[in-house]
Amino acid sequence: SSGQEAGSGGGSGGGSDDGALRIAYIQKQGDQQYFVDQAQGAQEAADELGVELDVVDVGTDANKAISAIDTEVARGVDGIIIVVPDQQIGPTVAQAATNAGVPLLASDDSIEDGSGNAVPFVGFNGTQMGEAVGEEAARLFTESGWNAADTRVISAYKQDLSVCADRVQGARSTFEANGGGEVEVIDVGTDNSATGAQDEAGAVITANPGVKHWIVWGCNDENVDGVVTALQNSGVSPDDINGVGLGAYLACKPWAAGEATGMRSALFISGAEVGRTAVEEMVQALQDGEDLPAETFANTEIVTADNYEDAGVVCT
Amino acid sequence: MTGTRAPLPAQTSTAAADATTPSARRPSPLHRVLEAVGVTNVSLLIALALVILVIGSQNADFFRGSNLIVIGTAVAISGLLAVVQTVVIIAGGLDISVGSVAGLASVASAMIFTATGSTAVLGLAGAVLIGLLCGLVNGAIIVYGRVNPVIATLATLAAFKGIAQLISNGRAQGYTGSDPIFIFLARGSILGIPTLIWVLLLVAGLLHVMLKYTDIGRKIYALGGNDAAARLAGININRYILAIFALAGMVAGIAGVLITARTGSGQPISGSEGLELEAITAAALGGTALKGGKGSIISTLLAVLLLGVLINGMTLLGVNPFWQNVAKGTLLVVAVVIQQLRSGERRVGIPQ
Amino acid sequence: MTGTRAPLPAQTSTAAADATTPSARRPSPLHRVLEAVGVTNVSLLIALALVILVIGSQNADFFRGSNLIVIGTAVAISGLLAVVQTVVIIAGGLDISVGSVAGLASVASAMIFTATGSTAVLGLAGAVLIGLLCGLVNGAIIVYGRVNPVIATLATLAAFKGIAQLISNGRAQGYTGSDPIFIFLARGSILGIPTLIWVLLLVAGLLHVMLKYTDIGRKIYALGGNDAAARLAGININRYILAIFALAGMVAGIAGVLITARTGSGQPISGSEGLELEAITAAALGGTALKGGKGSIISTLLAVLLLGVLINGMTLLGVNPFWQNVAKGTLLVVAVVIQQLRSGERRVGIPQ
Amino acid sequence: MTTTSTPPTLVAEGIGKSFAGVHALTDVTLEIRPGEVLALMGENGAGKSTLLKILSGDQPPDTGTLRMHGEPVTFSSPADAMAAGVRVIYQEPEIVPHVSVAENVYIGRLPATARRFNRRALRERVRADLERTGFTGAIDPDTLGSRLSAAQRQLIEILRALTSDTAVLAFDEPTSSLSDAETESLFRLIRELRESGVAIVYVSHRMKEIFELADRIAVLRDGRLIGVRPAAETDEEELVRMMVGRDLSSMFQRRHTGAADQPVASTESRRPVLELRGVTSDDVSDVDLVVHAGEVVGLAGLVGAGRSELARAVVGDVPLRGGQVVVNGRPLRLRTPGDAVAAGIGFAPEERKADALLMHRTVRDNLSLAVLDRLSRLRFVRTRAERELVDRYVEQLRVRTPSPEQQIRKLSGGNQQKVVLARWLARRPDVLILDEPTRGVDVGAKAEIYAIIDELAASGVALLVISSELPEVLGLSDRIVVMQNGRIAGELDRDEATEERILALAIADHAAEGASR
Ligand SMILES: Nc1ncnc2c1ncn2[C@@H]1O[C@H](COP(=O)(O)OP(=O)(O)OP(=O)(O)O)[C@@H](O)[C@H]1O
Ligand SMILES: Nc1ncnc2c1ncn2[C@@H]1O[C@H](COP(=O)(O)OP(=O)(O)OP(=O)(O)O)[C@@H](O)[C@H]1O
Ligand SMILES: [Mg+2]
Ligand SMILES: [Mg+2]
Repeated sequence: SSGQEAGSGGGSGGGSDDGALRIAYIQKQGDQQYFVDQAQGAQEAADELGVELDVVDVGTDANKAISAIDTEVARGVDGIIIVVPDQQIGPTVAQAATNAGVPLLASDDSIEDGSGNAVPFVGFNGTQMGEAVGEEAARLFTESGWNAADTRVISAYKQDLSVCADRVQGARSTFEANGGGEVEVIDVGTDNSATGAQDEAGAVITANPGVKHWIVWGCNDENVDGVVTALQNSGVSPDDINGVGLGAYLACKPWAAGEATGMRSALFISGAEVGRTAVEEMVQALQDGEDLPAETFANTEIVTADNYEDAGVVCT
Repeated sequence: MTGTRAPLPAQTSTAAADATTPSARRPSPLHRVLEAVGVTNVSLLIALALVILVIGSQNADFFRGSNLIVIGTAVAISGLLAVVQTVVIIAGGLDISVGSVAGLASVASAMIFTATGSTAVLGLAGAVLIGLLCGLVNGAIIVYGRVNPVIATLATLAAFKGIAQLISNGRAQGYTGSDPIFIFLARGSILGIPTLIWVLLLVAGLLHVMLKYTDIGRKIYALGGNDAAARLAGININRYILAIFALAGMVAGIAGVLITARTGSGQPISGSEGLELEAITAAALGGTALKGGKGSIISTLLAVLLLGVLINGMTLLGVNPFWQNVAKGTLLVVAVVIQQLRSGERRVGIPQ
Repeated sequence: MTGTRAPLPAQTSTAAADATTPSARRPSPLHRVLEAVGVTNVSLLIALALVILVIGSQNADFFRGSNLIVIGTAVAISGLLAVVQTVVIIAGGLDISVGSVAGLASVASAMIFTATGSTAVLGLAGAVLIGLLCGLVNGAIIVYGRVNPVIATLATLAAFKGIAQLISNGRAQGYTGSDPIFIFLARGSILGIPTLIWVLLLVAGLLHVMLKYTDIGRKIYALGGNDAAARLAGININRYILAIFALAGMVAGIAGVLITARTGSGQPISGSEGLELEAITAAALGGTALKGGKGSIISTLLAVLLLGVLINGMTLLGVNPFWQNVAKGTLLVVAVVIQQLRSGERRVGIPQ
Repeated sequence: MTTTSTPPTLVAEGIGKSFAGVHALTDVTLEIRPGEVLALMGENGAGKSTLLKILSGDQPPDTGTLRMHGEPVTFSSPADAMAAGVRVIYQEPEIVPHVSVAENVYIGRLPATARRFNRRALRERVRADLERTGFTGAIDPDTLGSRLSAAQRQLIEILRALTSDTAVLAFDEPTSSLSDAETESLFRLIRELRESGVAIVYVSHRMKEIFELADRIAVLRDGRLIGVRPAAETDEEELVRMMVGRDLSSMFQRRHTGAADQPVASTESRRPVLELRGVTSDDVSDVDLVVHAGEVVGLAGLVGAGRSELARAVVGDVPLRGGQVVVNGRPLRLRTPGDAVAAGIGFAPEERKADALLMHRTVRDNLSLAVLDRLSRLRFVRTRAERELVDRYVEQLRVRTPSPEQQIRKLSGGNQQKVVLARWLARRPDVLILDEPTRGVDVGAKAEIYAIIDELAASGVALLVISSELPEVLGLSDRIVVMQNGRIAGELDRDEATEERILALAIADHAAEGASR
């Protein structure tokens, strides 16, 4: 076949013969803590609702994501929830789901189908996460009363991951709009690990000897933690650092230990909650035959040393 | 020893002595089948059968035709790189840059496609040509720069990746998902078998024929087995090395096109990163000697299939990804250990 | 007749008669310095000097003491793995699992630390012990399972990673940032030099002494150069192979502890993934022959330093990471080409 | 010399060994006595090396036992055998490439105090060893293993043995690439060891050496011990009969008849095919040499005289620093050996394992390597033609292999050598350079190879044969060129050549040089 005709409904009937619903949760970066939490939340919801759940990790590989959809369709799942490794593959993903006649729900990163319509979405998209971080960074900056001239922002992220670029871009524009417009922002390319961020930040600190105050954000908690540690190691006092984490799972560690740290606050996005919500919505739509809600935003909040436990951050 | 030789003189008194000479001992039928199929292939088939049995008994969905096709398409891209890597390794080289080349070709195909007003053929040809060029660069660095293949292609792994990121600014490029040619590559089929699988089978078939039935293939084995011997036998080994790396680049270019077709956009990194390790794993699991001179396309294909079935099956059974890692590592070891037990080699030193 | 035999060619060294024989040519002083330092080291030093010159001329901050310390600490962990990888490669092996072992050790150190009521010493010892065990598993699979080292450690790369994820449930574990021992490892210093750098120098020094000045080291070179020769000379090569992989595991365990110390928590994946390629790159750039039998710790250290300076410098100069990839690849090739030009080898076949 | 009453040092009793269907040894019982040289003879593939590998603990026997000084022993590794005082010098020298000659000699037994390796002591010790053994000039202790010639590699194996303190010493064809001078030194050393009570096993295909050295001679055929004879009570003919199981004397009479006598070749026999004009490379200076159609030129010289190097320069494997190689009147542009092969030069190198064999490929693959293009149509190898060709040469050279599909590494050394030769015989080039063509080849096959060389010459091929075995050079060549120190020291016609004159040329200049110093 030319591949253009719509699927003959390879899995459209819903595969599970025993009547139980089966849902696939295709995740990117399944070895990151946020997504581990997400998988756990989703699994709990699935158990409570009595549906079967397949969690598939595709790392950062767009091609594997397509394979994973094929696999799940072939085994006849009733619904697919997907965190795409790259938003650009949205149309292809949407097409695959349509061909198979399986409802599709995007989680964490929103996607569009080939004609530009948004796929139903659960989560808190990257730009918005970044905006929350940028807003908090601007707040801390104003509060500290630092002079823009001797302050720098370090924005640490893996530059070839588009989701990272979206986040830091969101942070930057909000920060600048909220009073940080004068502060120079230094982009630092990392491998998204804490040690990698430490190493790269070391060089940046060297290149900026006159700077007194630092603001730090990044693609994830590892980045912010690494940069903050590098700053502290180079002799910058925690008081001169405003680090805003993203995820809170590493930020919480010095807080729990009562250590002084430049990690002022962090955006807590509850992966568990996103996972749970996504599964609940999908099950409901399947059982009631309704359409999936167009957009559901998960609960996210900025947490600090004082309130992270109440917000539900799990610190392992 | 030979049957035609005159009767032995007085020292050997009995004719029975001849019964023990090698030519006289007939190998058992089982042994002969084993010989013909090859120890490696037999053990891969055993491992494959075991895995299929275990998975199939847990979940009958595994055997559905649609799932078998899914496995085939899932392994097509890494399979392409694995078979061409097999050729490179047989020749005594190693190409670690294939993943980067595929990424570069993927981005390039989508960008050319977009720039030429959605002319898919140009996108395809451009990508394959770029792959070829990358391969030639690798070959030239190795042969004329005298850089060991591992380090040369580690270097170009970084460099080609950088170029892909630079031209794409690190972002996925274009949208090919509405072009009939790209759609045919990604989702089309001929005789019920997906195009992706046909591409893999075609490339693998050509490489297999080249290795087994042409003098080129025989010279590639010679080159990898003992390059001094190949050289002194009059083989122009530099030309062969260049050509083999160019070939690897070209196939990586094809893989890049398939990545674009499948994901609907040119991917600089995503979809191609880590493919080199997958390809090397499959080749090694297929019994390709990493020192060169030994290996077969069929065995590599079996290894690709085994890995694909394993991953598909574990997903199907809902095995947690962490356990999948452990299981994959264990199976790799088990599959090779089966091969080695059959070969009856002595347990001394570093194998191969 | 031999007693009275006239001296043979190599012995005669009269200037006139031997002007054409190579053994008689007197090396120039420059040549002799080159011999003593080694062609590889000289070319690495030249590359290092060039890189430093270029970077330093653009940004004088580069030369600040604090930056040198930044470079040193940045390369400490990958440097540890590179020097031990050098030993493994010299012995004719390859250990691709080191990154996973480091991750597992990192998680384990933090978990043991937490479980034993913040006893850092137990965390450290436990991590190193686990590294050692992982190394022994690798060695046993290779020697007794007869699995080629590349495939064996590719398998355990996956398996150890899975175990680290399983025991940690994929999450960063514990908090070691308030323990004096872990803080000393991460941020302490002796005589103004950071502990991290001391650890690297200590391990590298021990390995260097072992390789160059003990019979163990010489046997490792023999084993990697020609294992049949080593075995026939009565060396218990299995024991050596086991010991070397155990050593690699142990050092990877130390690297894991340092990752924990630097990040303040046990990291199952983050910070250790990809370290194996970095280690192999540095060893190969340092002229270690990937076929075994040749290499030196000093050269590897120089290569580690060169890579560290390059990355630090490019970040310092604000070079975009995409360009950094291209530059890194190019420099790798250039550095090796310099080595090869000096060696005057003929341009035929696959190098090394 | 020794009487049978001396209790044997080592006894091999009922030894049997087979490899996947090949019976390499069957029920072999041998006594190895102190102060005696026991020679071991047999055709290629008779099982000699296998027996030595069992004695050295490198391979376990399937059946039978070893007894050392009357006590049963089991050697599960070479280390065990060495500890018990048994040491074997292998047919294929195993050299560590990137370490010095000195370390190579003492590999496994490096001088060390508390593990500290003493480089200086090692060098001194090896210098002394070289002095004592008389090999000082042949090898420099600081050279790297990878830079050694075939003969030098063999000397290292020999030094390994001579420097160890053992009760049993076994040599597997130690002289196959040594020239007479080195061989003499070796024999002197072996005799000294014998005097001091060491039990020696000596494997060789060279009758002359056997009778010079051996006290008793054991003959193996098809893995069975055919008999043991005191050297004084037997002769070549009997040994050959024992080895091959029939009378081979006819073969020895098939001496070279001289191409000039052949009517077919005579008309064009003076046509120069290969001309070297002032050929100079790193180790060879200013060599002028002509080989005519139908002519066999022998190239003689001591170890390291530069013969192999010259051959490599002629085929473009080492760079020419000066001079020209001319084939059929056309000067060649040599960048790689491929150019030489294309111009009609064939070269069978001396070191089969390093330079010629694809160890993990079959006999067929190895044999047809140089003629693949001719066997192919549209690049597809015509398997039938290939099989016929391979079968023909396997039979003609009597390669002992269960089938052409056997991996070549499983063949005995001499049989591997035959395959290397067959590769080039099959190509039938205009010029054929053979470097030590009969290295490790048994008597019968040697005669066969000589016959083929004759036949090639008769058909107009120009042959340059490098050999360290003087009788071979004398028997085979129309003309003998002697090299020394990278230069041509002289040329002898077939009629005027004798062993003495060749040797005189090979070392004469040295004496002059030494005196002038
Ligand atoms: N590893 C092996 N696998 C299979 N067959 C083998 C192996 N090693 C030796 N053989 C076979 O055993 C027989 C005896 O071989 P061996 O090397 O002992 O002969 P040899 O007497 O030393 O001959 P040569 O004079 O040619 O060195 C041969 O037929 C050989 O092919
Ligand atoms: N690969 C090499 N690298 C450097 N020097 C070499 C190499 N091979 C040989 N030589 C040296 O070149 C010189 C000529 O050696 P060559 O092998 O040509 O001598 P030969 O006459 O063939 O003697 P034989 O082969 O019996 O040793 C010797 O001094 C030898 O040490
Ligand atoms: Mg032998
Ligand atoms: Mg020679």
